[in-house]
Amino acid sequence: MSATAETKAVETKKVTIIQAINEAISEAMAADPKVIVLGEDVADREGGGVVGVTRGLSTKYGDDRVRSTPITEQAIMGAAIGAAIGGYKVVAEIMLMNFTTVAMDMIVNHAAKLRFMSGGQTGVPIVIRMMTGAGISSGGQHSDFLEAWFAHTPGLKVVLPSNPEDAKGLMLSAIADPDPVMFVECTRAYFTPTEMPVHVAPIPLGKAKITQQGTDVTIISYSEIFLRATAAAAELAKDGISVELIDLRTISPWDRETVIASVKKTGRAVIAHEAVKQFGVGAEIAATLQDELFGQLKAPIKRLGAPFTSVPFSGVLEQAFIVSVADIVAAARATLA
Amino acid sequence: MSATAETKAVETKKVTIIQAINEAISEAMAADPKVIVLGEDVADREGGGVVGVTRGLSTKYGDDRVRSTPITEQAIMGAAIGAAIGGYKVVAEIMLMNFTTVAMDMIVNHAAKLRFMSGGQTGVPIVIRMMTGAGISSGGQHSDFLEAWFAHTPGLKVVLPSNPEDAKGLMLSAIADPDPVMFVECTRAYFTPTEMPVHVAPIPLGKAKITQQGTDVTIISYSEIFLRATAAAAELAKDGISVELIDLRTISPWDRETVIASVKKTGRAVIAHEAVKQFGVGAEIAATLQDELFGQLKAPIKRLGAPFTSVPFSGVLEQAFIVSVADIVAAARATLA
Amino acid sequence: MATTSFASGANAAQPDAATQVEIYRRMNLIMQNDEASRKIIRSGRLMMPYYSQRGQEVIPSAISVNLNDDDKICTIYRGIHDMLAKGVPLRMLWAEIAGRVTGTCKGKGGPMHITHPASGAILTTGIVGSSMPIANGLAWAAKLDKSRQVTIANFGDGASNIGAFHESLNLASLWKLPVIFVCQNNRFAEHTRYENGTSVDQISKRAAGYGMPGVTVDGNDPFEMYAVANEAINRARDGEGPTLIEAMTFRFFGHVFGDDDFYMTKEEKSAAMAADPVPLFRAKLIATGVATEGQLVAIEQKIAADIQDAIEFALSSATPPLEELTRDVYAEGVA
Amino acid sequence: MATTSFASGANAAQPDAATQVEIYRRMNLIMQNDEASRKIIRSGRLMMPYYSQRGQEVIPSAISVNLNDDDKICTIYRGIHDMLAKGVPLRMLWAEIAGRVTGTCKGKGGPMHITHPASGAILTTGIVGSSMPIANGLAWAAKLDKSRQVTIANFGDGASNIGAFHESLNLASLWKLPVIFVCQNNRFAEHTRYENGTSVDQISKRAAGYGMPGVTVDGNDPFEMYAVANEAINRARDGEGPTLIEAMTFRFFGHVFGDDDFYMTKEEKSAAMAADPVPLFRAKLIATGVATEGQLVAIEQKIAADIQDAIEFALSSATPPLEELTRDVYAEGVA
Ligand SMILES: Cc1ncc(C[n+]2csc(CCOP(=O)(O)OP(=O)(O)O)c2C)c(N)n1
Ligand SMILES: Cc1ncc(C[n+]2csc(CCOP(=O)(O)OP(=O)(O)O)c2C)c(N)n1
Ligand SMILES: [Mg+2]
Ligand SMILES: [Mg+2]
Repeated sequence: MSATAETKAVETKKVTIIQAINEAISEAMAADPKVIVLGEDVADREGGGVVGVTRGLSTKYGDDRVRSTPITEQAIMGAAIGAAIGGYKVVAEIMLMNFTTVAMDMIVNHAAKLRFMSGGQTGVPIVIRMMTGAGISSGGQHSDFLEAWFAHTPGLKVVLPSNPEDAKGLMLSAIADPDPVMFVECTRAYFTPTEMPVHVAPIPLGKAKITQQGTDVTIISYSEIFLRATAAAAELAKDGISVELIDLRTISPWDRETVIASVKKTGRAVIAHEAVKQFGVGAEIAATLQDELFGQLKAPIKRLGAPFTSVPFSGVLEQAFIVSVADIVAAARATLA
Repeated sequence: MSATAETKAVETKKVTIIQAINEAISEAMAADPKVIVLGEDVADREGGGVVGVTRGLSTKYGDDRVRSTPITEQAIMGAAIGAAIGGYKVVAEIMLMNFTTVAMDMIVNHAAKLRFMSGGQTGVPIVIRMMTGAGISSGGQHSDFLEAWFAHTPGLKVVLPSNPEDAKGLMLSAIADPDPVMFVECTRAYFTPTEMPVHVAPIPLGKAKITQQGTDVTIISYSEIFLRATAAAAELAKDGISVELIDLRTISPWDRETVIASVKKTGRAVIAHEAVKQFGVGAEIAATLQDELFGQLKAPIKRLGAPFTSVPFSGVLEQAFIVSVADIVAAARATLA
Repeated sequence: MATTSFASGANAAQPDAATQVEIYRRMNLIMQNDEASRKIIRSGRLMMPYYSQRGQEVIPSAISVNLNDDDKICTIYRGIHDMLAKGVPLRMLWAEIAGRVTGTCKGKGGPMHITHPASGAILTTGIVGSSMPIANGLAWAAKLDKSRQVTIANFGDGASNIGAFHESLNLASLWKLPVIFVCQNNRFAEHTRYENGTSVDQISKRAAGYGMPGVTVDGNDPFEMYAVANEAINRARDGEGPTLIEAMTFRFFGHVFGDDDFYMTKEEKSAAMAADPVPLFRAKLIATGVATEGQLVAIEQKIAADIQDAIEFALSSATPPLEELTRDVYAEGVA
Repeated sequence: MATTSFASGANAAQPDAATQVEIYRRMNLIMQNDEASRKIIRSGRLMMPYYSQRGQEVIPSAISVNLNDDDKICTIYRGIHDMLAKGVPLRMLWAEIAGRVTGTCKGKGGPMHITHPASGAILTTGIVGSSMPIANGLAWAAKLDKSRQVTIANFGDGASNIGAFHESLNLASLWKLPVIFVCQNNRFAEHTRYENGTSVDQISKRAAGYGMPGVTVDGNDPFEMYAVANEAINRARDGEGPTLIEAMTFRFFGHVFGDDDFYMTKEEKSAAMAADPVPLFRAKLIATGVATEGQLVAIEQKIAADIQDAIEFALSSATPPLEELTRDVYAEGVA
């Protein structure tokens, strides 16, 4: 049975996010010979990606279409951008989100802007895949969620799935999209097998998913923290608190209509993400809601995010760094107090 | 007479922001032989900086302490970080803010994090100076305000002065600060001679300035847009609207206390900056205010920023891109409607 | 100056008479266009940051006669000469520079961001070094397509020190991409002399570090420049991979319009201007009987008229409507 | 393998007997520490991403005996051998790896971010290539101080392709910085073979592109490694600028703990392990009469005990208190 909110029976199977993304890329490559893949160690000779997301693809589609690269992220992004302008649809892997920092010029000054600066003559249909997330003892330079930077960059789209089905459907849309898409995968969510329909259609970018209807408070989240929000909602239900749960899935563009309609109904909202709270994605959502729903809110919008600090190594600190189920429960309760 | 809100007479002179920053660096260098400067073309042999901010310094303090570099921003930032750990206080120029994109790893993974990751053993006392801003026909890759990225990065401080006096006082503090400071200068504000006290003391980072008390609406801004906010306040005064004007000056840390107290008093706020509005600095401020002042606001907090697009070249579009005095006036009026 | 890995003397490719005249035409077009640009800025009729290419006419002219329309170029803010040589139409170019909706990029890119895919002019970047990684990608696409197209990546001497140069040459060599890296070495990067920014006496020596042929050529000599470009382009087309060409030249009018040249000696500047490649080549064409004075005058007059026409077209064109501000951010409109 | 710019044969610097034993001590320390690390991870008592340095013991051991305490090193995630050779105390090192408050960085950095300024161990970075630009800065400070201190920048073969390498070598050469770039070439970058990521057969050849001496050395031979490091370090101390040293080696246990080595052949791996430099050098010290078996056993036992002590110290230390989460973000506390 499907784990989605839909009720009609669909054939499902248990897959991880890794497998789901692999399937999406594979289906896109099968359907369109112009879809190509590059990144460090992505070909099967090098293991099909550091956690195996691209495993099997070079064997299936050839070494020309799935290329391992040197450790040179500017060159990776440049090759992706140029090939995209040259007519290809490129899935480029930047192994970890922190490594976007060595390719920021290519991403934000070029991929994001070339369509605009050329007056629409050139476009850059690329997907930039990357993983990130605290909680696996990788320390300060391998764990950051930087989606707010990219959401602040016109020309980019930013996608962060929380489960295999969404990961697959969103990846299909991201590859088909004519513009650059940052596709952010949370390492903690990678390995959990979850039911997913055998056939997944493309899920439009920019559409949030309400996974649970509720009346008391809206909890808005995305990526692995959304799973914690779901657990928090279950916890709150025990106390009779009815939560409406929204998985944003896409941060830029984000689904203003769905979020506003929900908070209009519940009158209360909690936004939770892994990135540091200050100047994070939650700020944009809260700022929008207070404006759109002025006078209609029953409580201030609450934001949850990491404290204003780097990701620590030590396990105790690292766990304290990440927004927890208890944090979300407490914030939701606070809006009802 | 001083242009500040203070009333006691101080000896003043007319200087530009360029001169004010030059004076600050020069005074710091004179006071402390450990203060050094590097960047592209910063030495006098190369003209003392592309607009002359560092003019005269290499002549005064020697070529060892003021070094022109190759066009290699990663190497510039690495040299600055290493020298800072090695005991120097380094003022590093990244010519334009968009060029931080080729040095983001050094800035955000290293300068910002080394104190934390080393458990406080190493610190990075550097000032990263850069200019930016639309309105001078430089197009899409030379004009962005990216301060929200850096404000979202724990470990950095972010300063954006609007006038010579603040520029000087803030630069003195930034150089003295034990941590990395992003010091963002708006090109449009560079060349206007403005009264400044002959002696300027360091202005603490993180303190906003209320330049005008008011009762109807608080306008919060920084950098050159603050000058527009000031003009808007004058405009609004003609209609009897009493504006409280806040120049944030520092974005991270930002002066929550001053802003909250002001908006608590006026009940209305407009935040204006040049960066694109979505996921910009205004979002953090609006999100904070709606939380801290829930139920005490008379109108939704209004945010003004650039539309979600790249900076266009053509003058008509470029002028439309930048938040205008009229935009600010209209937004303030809207809060009073 | 070509190194041994390149054909030289009798073995070097020679432009035929018609090609020589065509190289001259492109050089003259660039020169006259540059003069018109500086003049119009001085007159106050147009405001823009302008990076004069005067003195660097030979490089793109002698390269581009070896290219087809569907070959690609990537260039930099100082790249209008590259654009003109590749065939970007004058009217659209001027309209872009003037910020008009009739420009190549509807006025939204400006002089630092000219793009005109129909001429193969794919990218003008304002970020030092960034032409190279993207040129690799275009070349990779051509290789995947088996199209025999080549891509030229133009950049300055200063850009040869930045990270993107290194990463790009490494990848291009590894993947044997059909890309030619053309360093237009005008001996200055903004106000910094070559030797104060660059740790090696010839940039072409860096090619060895990528297992790639590298050559330093007199970029003001149309014959040398032609021969070296021809060989590198042919090699790229034949799947034999990239080349690094360092073309020695000089920019007569400083880094950006208004620059007062304090950082160079009067002597070096006047020596460079005395060796102005445009009149020199003109004289040579006449002396060697390749063209008559009359033929060249006719060419020059046509160019002058075309530039005038383009300027008038540009200045009489409309500025972009306000809707253009948020158009082209995404394919389907703003998010 | 040293190139001609380096002294060789009789002219090469030789470590005296005591230094040879000290090099061995450091090698053995690294080896035993690596074994203890892998054992404790296998046992489940400690969880961390672990990048084994087994096989690369000679490089930092033979370099560091040429360094003073106040000379600096910058290294990478695979850098615990560099840290140990430079003298980072075992107890603090293990406590850091175990995420304890008694660690060098109070447990906040972890194995990929060891720092211990008192030993000159300034930086361990997890970002490929980033040790180099920062090493330049430390060297620049030393030069400004006229202190004769040198800085060693360690990095891998894969890192030699990234932009930061290029920018750093250019600047170091231009400014004649007292920095030594040590490429520990273990022939793989994660799962990518050297030749699939790097476009030149020897990384040291890139030095010429920066007007810098470059040398490829057998990084598993303590005598060669010592001689080359000694010369480069002396040159740097004397103000003669940087050197690029490519030290050939091999990593026995893959990229990261758990890696199954599918990307290398059994033959190359077993050949490398058969040439394990630690027992080889041990045998040589005994054979040449530099040390007796008994002396070496005593050294080894002391090391074993020290490591045991350090592990126990670490595991019995407290984890950092929660206040540490937001401490050290800024000097004076969180903004
Ligand atoms: C990454 C980056 N840093 C700095 C600049 C500012 N800048 C513009 S042009 C230039 C000089 C480039 O010199 P060179 O590569 O020799 O090209 P030229 O202008 O001489 O043609 C500099 C430093 C930039 N555009 N991009
Ligand atoms: C900029 C960047 N890109 C990618 C990575 C992921 N990564 C970590 S180690 C590594 C391989 C580095 O190989 P090499 O430089 O040869 O060092 P070695 O691990 O062999 O010692 C890669 C790709 C990274 N840490 N930083
Ligand atoms: Mg130049
Ligand atoms: Mg390696």
